[in-house]
Amino acid sequence: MNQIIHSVELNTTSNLIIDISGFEGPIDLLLNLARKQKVDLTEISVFELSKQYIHYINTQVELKIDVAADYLVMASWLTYLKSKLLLPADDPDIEEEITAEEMASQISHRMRRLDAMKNASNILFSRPLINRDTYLRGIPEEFDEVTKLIYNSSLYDLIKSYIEKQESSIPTPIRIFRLDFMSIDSARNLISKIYSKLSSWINFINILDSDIEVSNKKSKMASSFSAILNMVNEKEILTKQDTKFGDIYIKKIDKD
Amino acid sequence: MKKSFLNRLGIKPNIKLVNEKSLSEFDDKNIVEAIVFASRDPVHIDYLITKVSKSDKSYLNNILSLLKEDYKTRGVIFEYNENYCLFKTSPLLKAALSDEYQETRDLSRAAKETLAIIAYHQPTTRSEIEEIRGISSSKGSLDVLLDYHWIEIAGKKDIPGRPILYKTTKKFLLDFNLSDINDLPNLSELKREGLLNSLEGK
Amino acid sequence: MKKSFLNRLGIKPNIKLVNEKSLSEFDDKNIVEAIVFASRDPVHIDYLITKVSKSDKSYLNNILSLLKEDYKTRGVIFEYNENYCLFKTSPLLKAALSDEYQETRDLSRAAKETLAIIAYHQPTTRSEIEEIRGISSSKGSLDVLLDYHWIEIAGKKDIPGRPILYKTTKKFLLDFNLSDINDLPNLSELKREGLLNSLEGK
Repeated sequence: MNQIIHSVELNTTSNLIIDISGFEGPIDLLLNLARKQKVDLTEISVFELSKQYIHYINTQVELKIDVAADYLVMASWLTYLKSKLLLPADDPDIEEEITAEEMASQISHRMRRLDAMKNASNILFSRPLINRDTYLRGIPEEFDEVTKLIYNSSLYDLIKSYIEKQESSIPTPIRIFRLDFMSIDSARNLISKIYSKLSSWINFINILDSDIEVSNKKSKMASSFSAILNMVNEKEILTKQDTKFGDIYIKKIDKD
Repeated sequence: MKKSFLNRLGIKPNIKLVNEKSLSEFDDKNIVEAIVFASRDPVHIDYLITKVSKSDKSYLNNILSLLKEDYKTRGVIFEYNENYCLFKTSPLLKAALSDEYQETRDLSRAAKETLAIIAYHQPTTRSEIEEIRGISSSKGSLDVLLDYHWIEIAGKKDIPGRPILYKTTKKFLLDFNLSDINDLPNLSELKREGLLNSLEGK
Repeated sequence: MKKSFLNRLGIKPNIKLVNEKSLSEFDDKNIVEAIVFASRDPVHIDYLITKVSKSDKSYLNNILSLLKEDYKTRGVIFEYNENYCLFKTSPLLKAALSDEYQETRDLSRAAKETLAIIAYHQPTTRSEIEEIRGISSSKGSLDVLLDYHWIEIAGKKDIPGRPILYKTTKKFLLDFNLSDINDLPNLSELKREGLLNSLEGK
C-alpha cells in the first residue's frame, strides 16, 4: 500500500497544494489511487478504492487540520459506502435515501468529471499560448480617418423651401439709400480744389459741374452758394452780380 | 477611442464606414496584410470586407488563405477563423523569443484546472468549481485568472445567496487560439458523456 | 527544430554544405523576423546579433537584406539602418488604409433656401439672394454649397461693383436627379400635382 502512495508523482512547486502528499483534494487523491488500480475509470472498483483511501487517510498522521476536513468528509462517506457495499441487499421495506450502487456510481462520476477537466486543462495549456509560445505585433499602427459629410435634402425639400420663401409675405428689407445732397463742407472742399483757377471772374454756375457724385443740382447750388458767402466773409473770394437775378461771378482775392 | 479601431475589432460605431475600394486581388492582399499586420488585436472579417475590392466573403476568404500560405514557413504566421484574423510569431520559435517577451508565468495546477472548469461549464460559480474539484478553496485561483483577464464576472446566479458567476473572456479565446467557446477541445465528446453536468440534482 | 523543418519541407538532410548554411540562414531569418515583429520598440542590430547563429555583422546584414527583399512588394515593408530595424505598413497603401466615414446631415434651412434661389434664378448674385431671402447674410450658406460642389461661380455681373454670379453645377443635377435645369418643376406645376398643399392659404 505504502508503495503505491510513494510511487505517485508529487507536485511541490505549486503554492496551492493542499496536502503535503501533493493531492488537490479527496477526488484528486482518489483519482491517483484509481490510476494504480485500473486504466478505465468506468470499470473501477469503488470498494477497493474506498479501502485504499481510508487506509491512506489513516496513515496521514500529520494531516493539517485546516485542510483535513475535505479528506475526512470523503473518508467517512467512503466508509459508509464500503459498509453498505459489504452488507447484503437491504430490507426492501426500509426506504433508503440512496443505494450503495448509486453512491458508487456517483463517486465514479465525480472522478471521471475531474479527470476530464484535468485532461482538458492539459490540452488547453499545451496549445501555443499567446505571450508564452507566440507573440503579437509589438508596435501597432494607426491609420488616418476621414469623415465625409453627406447632405440628404431632396428636390422636394429644396422646392418647398423656395416656395415658402416666395409665398410668405416677408416685408422687403429696409434699405438705406445714400442721400443725394451736398454738404456745405464738401462744397467748400470743391471750391478749394479749383481755387487756383479763380484768378479771373468765373461764372458760379460753371463750378457746379465739376462734381459728378451728387446729382441733386438744387442741393449743390445751395451748399456751394453758402460756402462762397462764408469765403467772402473770410475775405478769400470776391463776388459780383451785374443785374438782379443775373449770373453770379466769383474770383479769388490776391493776397499779395 | 478611434472609430477605425472599433471597426477593426468588429464593433460598429454609429457612423457609416464608406471605404474606397481598391483595385485588384494583389492590392487587396497587400491591404489586408497591412491592416492585420498593423494591428495588435485580431482584426474582424467584417471590417476587412469593407477594405477589399469585392464585398464578398468567399473572395476575402481566398485572400486570407493566400496570406496564410505566404506566411506558412516564416517567423511570423497568419491565422484566421470565421470572425477574426491576426499575425503572430511562429510557435516554433518559442525558444528563441521566450527569454525576452514571456509574460505568461506558469500557473499553478489548481489555477489551470479552475480555468478549464470555468471554460467548459460557464457561466459557473465558485461553489460549482469547488464541487468539481472536490475541494473547498478555489479563491486564489480565481484571483489569478481574473488578473490574467482570462475570466470575468458574468453577473450573479439566480439562486439563494446569489453567488457570482464566472465566464471566460475574449482574451482567453485569443490567447488559446480558439475561434469561439464551441471550439474548446473535446467539448461535444465531454457533453455526450455527461461530464459537463453538475452533480446537483442527481 | 531544424530537422523537423527539413522533413516538412521534403528536403533531404544529406546534401551539400551550402544548403546546410542556407538552412540555418533560413532559421535565423525567421528568428529575426519574429523578434522585430513582436518587439515593442524598433530592434537594435546589436541585440539581433546575439540571437542569430553567427555573431557576425555581415552575416546579420545579409539576413536583413534578405528580409527587406522578401517584403519588398508586400503590404508591409522591412526597414533597417546601421542601428535599428522595424516593420511598417507600406507607404504606398496610405490612402487605401485610411478609413472613410460618411455622416449624413440635413442641409440647413438657410442653405436649402439659398440653393433653391440659385437654382431658380441662376445666374444670380449674393445680394439678389439676400433680397429674396430677406436676410443680409448668405455667405455661410454659399460657402457650404460651394464646398459641396452644388453651386459654382459663373463670372461677374456687368453692373457697378461687378458682383459674383452663382449657378448650379452638374453635380447638383446629378444629386437631385435632374437631367437638365429646365426639369426643375415650377410652382404651378407642383400645385397641379397637388403638392405643397400645406402652403395654401399663406
